[in-house]
Amino acid sequence: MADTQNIVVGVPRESAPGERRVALVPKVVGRLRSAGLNIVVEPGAGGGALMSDWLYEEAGATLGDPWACDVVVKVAAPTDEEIGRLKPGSVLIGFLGTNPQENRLADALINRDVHGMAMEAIPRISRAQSMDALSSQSSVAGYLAALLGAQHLTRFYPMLTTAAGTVPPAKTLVLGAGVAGLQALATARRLGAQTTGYDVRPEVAEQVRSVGSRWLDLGIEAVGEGGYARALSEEERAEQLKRLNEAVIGYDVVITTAQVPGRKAPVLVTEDSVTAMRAGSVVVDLAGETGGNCELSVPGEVVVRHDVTIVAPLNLPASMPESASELYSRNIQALLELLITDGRLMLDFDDEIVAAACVTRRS
Amino acid sequence: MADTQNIVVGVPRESAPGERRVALVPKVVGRLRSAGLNIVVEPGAGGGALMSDWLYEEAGATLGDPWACDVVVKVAAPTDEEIGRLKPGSVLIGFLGTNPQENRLADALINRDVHGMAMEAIPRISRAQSMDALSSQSSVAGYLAALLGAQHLTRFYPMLTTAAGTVPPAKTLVLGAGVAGLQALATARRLGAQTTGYDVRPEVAEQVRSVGSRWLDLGIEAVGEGGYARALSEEERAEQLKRLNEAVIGYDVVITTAQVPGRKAPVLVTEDSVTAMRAGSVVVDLAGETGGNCELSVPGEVVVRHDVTIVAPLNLPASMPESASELYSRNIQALLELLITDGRLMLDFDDEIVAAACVTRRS
Amino acid sequence: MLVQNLAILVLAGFVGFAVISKVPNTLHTPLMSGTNAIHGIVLLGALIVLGLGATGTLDQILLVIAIAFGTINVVGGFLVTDRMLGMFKAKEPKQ
Amino acid sequence: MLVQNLAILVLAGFVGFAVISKVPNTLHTPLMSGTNAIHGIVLLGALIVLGLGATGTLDQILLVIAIAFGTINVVGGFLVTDRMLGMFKAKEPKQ
Amino acid sequence: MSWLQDPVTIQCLYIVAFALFIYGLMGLTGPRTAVRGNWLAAVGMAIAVLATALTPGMGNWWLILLGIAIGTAIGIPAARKVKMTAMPQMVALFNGVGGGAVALVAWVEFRQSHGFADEPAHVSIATLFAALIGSVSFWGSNVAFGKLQEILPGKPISVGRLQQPLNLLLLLVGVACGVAVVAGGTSEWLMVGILVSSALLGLMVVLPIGGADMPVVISLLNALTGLSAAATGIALDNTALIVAGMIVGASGTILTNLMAKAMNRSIPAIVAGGFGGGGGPSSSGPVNKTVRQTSASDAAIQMSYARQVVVVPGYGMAVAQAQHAVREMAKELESKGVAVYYAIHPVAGRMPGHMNVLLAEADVPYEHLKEMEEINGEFSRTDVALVIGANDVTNPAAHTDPSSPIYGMPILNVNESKSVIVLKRGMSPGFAGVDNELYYDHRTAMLFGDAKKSVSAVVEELRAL
Amino acid sequence: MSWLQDPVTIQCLYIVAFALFIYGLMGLTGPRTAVRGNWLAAVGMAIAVLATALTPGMGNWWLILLGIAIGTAIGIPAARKVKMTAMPQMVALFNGVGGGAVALVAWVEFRQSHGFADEPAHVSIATLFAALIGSVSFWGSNVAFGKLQEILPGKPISVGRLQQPLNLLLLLVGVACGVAVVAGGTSEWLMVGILVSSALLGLMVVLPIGGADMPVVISLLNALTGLSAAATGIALDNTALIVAGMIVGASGTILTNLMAKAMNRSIPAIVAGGFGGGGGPSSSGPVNKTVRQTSASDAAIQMSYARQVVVVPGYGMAVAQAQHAVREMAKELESKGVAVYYAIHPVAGRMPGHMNVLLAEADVPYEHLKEMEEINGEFSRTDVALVIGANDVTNPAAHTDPSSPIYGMPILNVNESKSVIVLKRGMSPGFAGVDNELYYDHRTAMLFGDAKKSVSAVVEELRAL
Ligand SMILES: NC(=O)c1ccc[n+]([C@@H]2O[C@H](COP(=O)([O-])OP(=O)(O)OC[C@H]3O[C@@H](n4cnc5c(N)ncnc54)[C@H](OP(=O)(O)O)[C@@H]3O)[C@@H](O)[C@H]2O)c1
Ligand SMILES: NC(=O)c1ccc[n+]([C@@H]2O[C@H](COP(=O)([O-])OP(=O)(O)OC[C@H]3O[C@@H](n4cnc5c(N)ncnc54)[C@H](OP(=O)(O)O)[C@@H]3O)[C@@H](O)[C@H]2O)c1
Ligand SMILES: NC(=O)c1ccc[n+]([C@@H]2O[C@H](COP(=O)([O-])OP(=O)(O)OC[C@H]3O[C@@H](n4cnc5c(N)ncnc54)[C@H](O)[C@@H]3O)[C@@H](O)[C@H]2O)c1
Ligand SMILES: NC(=O)c1ccc[n+]([C@@H]2O[C@H](COP(=O)([O-])OP(=O)(O)OC[C@H]3O[C@@H](n4cnc5c(N)ncnc54)[C@H](O)[C@@H]3O)[C@@H](O)[C@H]2O)c1
Repeated sequence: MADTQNIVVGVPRESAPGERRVALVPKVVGRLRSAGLNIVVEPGAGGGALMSDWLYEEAGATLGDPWACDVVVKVAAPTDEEIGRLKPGSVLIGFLGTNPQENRLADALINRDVHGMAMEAIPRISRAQSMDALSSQSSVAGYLAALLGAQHLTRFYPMLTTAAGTVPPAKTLVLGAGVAGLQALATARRLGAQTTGYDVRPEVAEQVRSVGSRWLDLGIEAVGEGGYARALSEEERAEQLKRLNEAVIGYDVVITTAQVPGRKAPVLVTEDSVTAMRAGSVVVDLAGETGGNCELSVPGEVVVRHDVTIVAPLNLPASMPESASELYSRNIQALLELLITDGRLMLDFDDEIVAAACVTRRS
Repeated sequence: MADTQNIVVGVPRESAPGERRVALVPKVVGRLRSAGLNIVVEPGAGGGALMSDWLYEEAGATLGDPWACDVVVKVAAPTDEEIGRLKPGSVLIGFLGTNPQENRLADALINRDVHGMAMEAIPRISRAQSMDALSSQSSVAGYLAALLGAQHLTRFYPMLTTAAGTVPPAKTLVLGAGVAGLQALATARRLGAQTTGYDVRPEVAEQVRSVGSRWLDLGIEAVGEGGYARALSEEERAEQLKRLNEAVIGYDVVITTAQVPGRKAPVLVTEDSVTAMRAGSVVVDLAGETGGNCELSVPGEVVVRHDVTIVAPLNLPASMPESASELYSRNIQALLELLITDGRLMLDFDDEIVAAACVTRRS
Repeated sequence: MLVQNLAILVLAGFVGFAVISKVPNTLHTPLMSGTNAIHGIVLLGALIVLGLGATGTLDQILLVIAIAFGTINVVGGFLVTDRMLGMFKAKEPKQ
Repeated sequence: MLVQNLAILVLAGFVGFAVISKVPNTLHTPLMSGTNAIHGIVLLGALIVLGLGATGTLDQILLVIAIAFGTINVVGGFLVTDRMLGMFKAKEPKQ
Repeated sequence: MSWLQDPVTIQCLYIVAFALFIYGLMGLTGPRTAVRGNWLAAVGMAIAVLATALTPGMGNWWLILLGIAIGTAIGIPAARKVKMTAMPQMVALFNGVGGGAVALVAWVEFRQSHGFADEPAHVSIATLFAALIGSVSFWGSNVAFGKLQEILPGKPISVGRLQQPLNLLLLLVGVACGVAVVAGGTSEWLMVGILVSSALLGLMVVLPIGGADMPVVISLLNALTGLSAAATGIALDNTALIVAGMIVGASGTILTNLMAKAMNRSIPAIVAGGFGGGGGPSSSGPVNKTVRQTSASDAAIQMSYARQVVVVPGYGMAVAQAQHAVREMAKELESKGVAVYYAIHPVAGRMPGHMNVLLAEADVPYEHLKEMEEINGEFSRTDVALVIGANDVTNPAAHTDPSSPIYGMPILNVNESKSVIVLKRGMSPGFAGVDNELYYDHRTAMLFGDAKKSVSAVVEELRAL
Repeated sequence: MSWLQDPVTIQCLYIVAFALFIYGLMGLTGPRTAVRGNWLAAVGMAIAVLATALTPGMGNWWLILLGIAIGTAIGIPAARKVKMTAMPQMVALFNGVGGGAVALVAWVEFRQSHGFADEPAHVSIATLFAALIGSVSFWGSNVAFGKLQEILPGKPISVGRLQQPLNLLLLLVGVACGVAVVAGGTSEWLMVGILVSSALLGLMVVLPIGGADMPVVISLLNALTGLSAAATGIALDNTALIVAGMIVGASGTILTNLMAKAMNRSIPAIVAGGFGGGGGPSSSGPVNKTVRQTSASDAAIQMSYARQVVVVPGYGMAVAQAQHAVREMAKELESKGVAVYYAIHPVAGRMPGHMNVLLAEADVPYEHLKEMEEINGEFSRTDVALVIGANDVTNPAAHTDPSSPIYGMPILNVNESKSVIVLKRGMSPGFAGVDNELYYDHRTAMLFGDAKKSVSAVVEELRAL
């Protein structure tokens, strides 16, 4: 824990392949500076998002080694090598991964005497909304998912009556209408698609309608804790798949976002469903990172199976790096404001947000 | 010219690289069949558009050699080898290219005693609207251009007020508001962008407003013949560039569609303009085929210059092959209906459409 | 008596003004026709003058004509108005 | 005379009905207050009875009270209505 | 039964009668209550006649019945058989005979009272006023009838610059005779002078007015007849006459004003026309073609009583950005049980799919959008085709005129529907630059103005229904 | 100057006076004409008083002037000084004294005519009717005043199950005394009996009615006073009294009905309450907190007279899909010169940017959307904050209640604006499931119902203004 009044925040360049985001954008650097923080930015940190070093300098940051700072803010989890460069007693903030298999990371941090704050573990409560990076990045992903669908579909999204005939509107189905799903629905509808949403949480029906979409009711409910869905029982799963198989036919674009915290993503679109879809249709699978909602998804790739294009992007928000980084930076800023009291960095474990987000609190 | 009552129409597989469209889609094959035409489709002709051979067979076509038919319908111009396979006396329909340098093609067709009908030469008159393939393909291009902009922009198109701050709407400028330009404006606006249109034809102002966009008035008018723009004089060009340079700054996405028939596309976005644009912005240049409206465009490629992404796609409609082919097929169908009177193929050169579209009429 | 009649006249005028504030154009003609039928009330004038003993052949002829006129005004007026209003009568149920 | 007064009564009733067809809620209270002031016209009754020579001290006292009452009704009524209508008076120019 | 003949009873019946008139009239101002309103007024009339019949001392029953019989025999068939298109002239005629009755009664009163020898001034003044106005109304209405029935030429007939002085002179003669009578003159020639001069006045005022303005003139004459009836009531001290006549006079005046406004005319201008003054023709458009104009309220009523309305949007809707208003309108209509569809022509607007973009923005359900081929068979079953800023795509010249630049273009056959309402700003042509015959069709009515403003006005009217 | 005292002149002045009343009343029904309407009616009253003063044979001038002086001395300061919030009870008081005047005049008439010894039946009936109603009105109004002024307890006071029979008995006694007088009785005790029994009736009927229903009751008593004035007019054969009284009686009845409807109450239910029958309290909400309801027309008027309106959309707007209607409303307001902004809370709705998507669909210009930080400083300059289906994002508990689940969340400070109108369907909480103190604020009024329906109703009202 840093004792100096002058807290220094480090912003490394993201090393994960394809990661174009950056943990702090110049605009937010400026704000943190005026709040009394010093910011050290690794040269080229904003390059992926097309933000040059001099923008950071202009905002008041210094270029240098970010790893030696009191607080290091990242997007993706650090490599072992990077962990080795962290200053003992410092705080690391980022998507650190809370899955059991990633406990390795927590151990490494504890060994290094570094506090790790996982952005994805921040509870979904009203007070924490401004730090909710899952929401902010899901918004980006949902928006981009709708665009990906439009791009890969061999047809128009909107209806078009022209001298060369009428093109009917594309029918778009979104499975899993959380933050990303709703955004995908809204975006597809904006583009003129006919949109339908589905989820296992029944309260979502009203939300789906509130973005002007239809609600697909399959009669299966599965409400879990903290606003999340729970995993389905075997029977429910089978029933759901049966009904979904029937429902999916006739849709031109199927966007899937279904996740259950801490588990493999549920399979919602089977090979049978894909076969039954019209040639040229598209499946956009946002659950690629946790295995995919579509049986045929190849995470990170675009494949054509049975004349249907299946897109399973990994790390979609990284492909709109500026906005994604900007929103993420604001989340980081809000978290920093919570952690810093009277100019001192303080992890107050009585605060439910801090307690939930800290992955290294074991002692 | 075919004398038999039984006219046979051939649909070859497109050979041009990246051309995913097909001249007739199964739906239109069915219609032509019921109008008494026989259709021969080259195996795999619809493959690029994800339309399988059996869909064609189902619609009543036979698979076989399309080049020996009375009428051959294509999208792109044929290669020399393909011309060699055409039956003397037959009719070839497609985008044949009417530019001076392509006269070679007309000569080759004449040598082979084949009538060439160029889709792009059909006059823009009311009666010919259903055959107007330029319009139908421009619609596709305009729609996709807006999507390309959204995809390459590092920011959101729409405004988004979220717990992690507010993202302002992207400002989109469309230079050249013909068919493609208007469609791009409408599509970008649907996605939530703030849209502005510009053209040298003054009557376009009202049309730009009629899709809910602003009109950028630079005070330069250049109305040509047949509803097209004329080329600008040297002075006008300089003046236009000067004013555009100022105007372009501040836009996040610039989509250019400006064309002047039979000429190289005018340069509207200079390197200076690109340099002045905000990092992460995008230029989508639809005039790539005729050299591009942006100085820095590399036709067919996506390049990043001065932190601005410059996209200059070639043959954009081919990336939405089903809708593009469907509209194109309907244009072909309308033209065939004009050419066939009482079951006989007849090129009536008194008809202004036929006269204008035929590129081999010299004798 | 005269002044009370005046009061009545003024009040009736206000009623007339107040009743017709906003009438859809389609009802202009029926309304005109309806008010037209109402002023057929002049029939009463003719009835009273004849009934209370007008004498002389010419006067009686004139009054019979006046009664006929008034009757035409009243009877024809209401009937014609009703016919004009035909379109508002039966809106058959929709699918 | 009585029947003519009856006719006047009925006509006035119609005027009253016809005038108040649709009033925004905000005007309900001012309108009530305005009509309230108008029925202060009873003042006239008191004036006539006293002015045309009511005799006897009690009667005169009662009538003076009635006149005072009527005056309060009229004067206060109109003034209070006007104050209620204050918000509709001056809409200052907007930016 | 003697209490029945008590004057109080009769007066009370009169009160009931005029209450019914008023109540009926209130009903006549709204489409839902109009039919009943008319019959209530008729019941009121029956009560009034009955009450009069009860008057003590009534006689001459045979003559009375004769008159009523004649009137009924003429009135009922006339009202029954008249064609819907001839309604206005029928109203003119009925109004005229009403005025005639007033004039005749006034004349007889003069004769019976020997020139009002023993009557107070108000009786003579009221009677003479009734005579003058009634006579003007009778002759004026007959001219109006003649013009509309095309017995007289519809074009203005005037004596030129002399018109105005002549009319004033006639009025003066009539008034002078009246003043002479009030002042004590008892010669019947004075009365005849009034009747004749006012008859001439009626003729001279209405003859110079064009056919298009006739409805307004008839309404004005109607109001005048009402006033003359009220005057008769004053003279005869009959409450029913006073109230009924005055109500008609007042409401008729307002109505005349409303009608004139709806036709973009002013009453003074029309009457000035009658007096030889200004006031051009009210119809616009090419010389020998006329278009029929309509108003937002009419369009609203027509559509709300339709079964099926087809909206035909065009470039004008886009220019006006009226899509949201259109959607509002459709919703109002649907809530009234009207089926609403949108006919989307392939080239409506200025870019492929132009209408789609706009209507999707306004959240119009896709199922309501109909393609040309699909909807063209529907127009014959459509009550109202509402053309919003579309022009070329509805132009029948595409079918009929080989020389037209749009010849051969498929169009929306809006002219097959029972009626067509066209919303545009003026008579300017569309993209193709050609005139549109549709606008001159007898089934077509134009609602001029910016499409958004017009549609919003229609929405408002629909809500008020 | 003798013609001035001619009865015809006086009657004509009366006609002018009541014409002014009617014209003034017409004015009072619209916000633009109300102020002038009130003054026209006042001028009418002045003319009526003047005309009466001209009546030949008027005397007792000193006494008359004394009465007027006393009335003016009390009336003017009372009307001037009363607080805006105390207006209703002031109206009740003024109405009461009017009724009192009627009753007193009736009493004196009885005394002067020695029990109507030589008067026709209609005079005695009318006078006794006036006495009864006037007295009820006087006492009833005073109770209403006392309740509203909190001199009497606001809660219903009733004698339980005996209420109804008792009231009927009192009415019967009054009527019986009246019948006795008409039948020829001349004892003053009969008159006193009428006055006393009706006084008790007035007290007993109004006492059991709750404070919330008072405005309706006052309006009803107002209409009754009008009727009693008309009756006095019949008795005194005074046209001005008849017309003015009857107009107030009729319009007052309609107005009472409108008021009751606007409060979702029925007059019978309220009066039945007075007679000991049903009719619960009219306000909803938790026991010791009450919310104030408003109507679409009020919201419309309030906003149209505002300088700046801030719309606060929330999830409810999305559920109702009210965005297009909201845009329409803003346009109407803007056309009236009102500045309209939208305050977009970062987490309004259920997904990031939820409001943006909807408002963009409705074509709201981006410049009108204001972020929280930007608009929070504006609320103190805002006349009306219109909260459309937003709840949590306006909940002051986020600032004030550390135990609340939303404590610490930044909110839109709508409670700083001059007044707040909240559109939602009922009192159910939002996403966070907590009650919202804002709704019980004295500056807040609730407009219950589906947001789209409510906004559309407001649009309609705005258009009608
Ligand atoms: N769809 C395409 O792809 C495309 C492309 C290029 C050309 N075109 C051509 O465009 C035409 C389309 O036909 P259309 O029927 O849609 O349009 P149109 O024939 O161009 O007619 C539009 C009409 O709208 C009226 N208008 C304009 N602004 C208005 C406003 N604010 N409010 C009310 N009315 C307004 C105009 O009349 P007023 O001025 O009197 O109001 C005009 O007559 C066809 O000729 C087609 O060939 C189409
Ligand atoms: N924006 C995000 O990303 C996001 C995501 C998840 C959760 N949240 C949470 O959602 C909440 C958003 O706040 P909010 O103020 O927008 O909404 P809210 O607090 O949920 O309140 C919405 C209100 O709208 C009313 N309503 C619902 N349907 C209506 C209809 N048809 N017509 C009229 N009113 C209707 C409801 O009251 P009645 O039932 O009485 O009508 C309800 O009180 C916050 O608590 C936020 O934390 C936001
Ligand atoms: N407190 C706050 O203010 C706040 C902020 C943001 C989000 N949230 C809430 O957090 C919750 C989670 O949102 P998320 O987008 O992160 O969820 P997520 O990414 O965990 O899951 C996406 C969606 O998939 C659905 N799903 C899971 N299994 C499924 C199955 N078998 N079939 C179909 N759908 C299935 C879930 O219900 C969820 O809606 C939501 O309720 C959201 O409203 C709350
Ligand atoms: N008759 C019909 O029904 C019909 C059908 C389709 C299109 N059209 C018309 O055909 C015309 C051509 O449309 P298009 O899309 O094929 O045009 P295009 O592809 O030839 O050119 C695109 C646009 O670029 C503009 N342009 C040219 N030089 C420019 C410069 N220096 N700066 C800015 N802009 C410049 C042109 O004005 C045009 O609007 C349009 O008027 C269109 O409305 C008519």
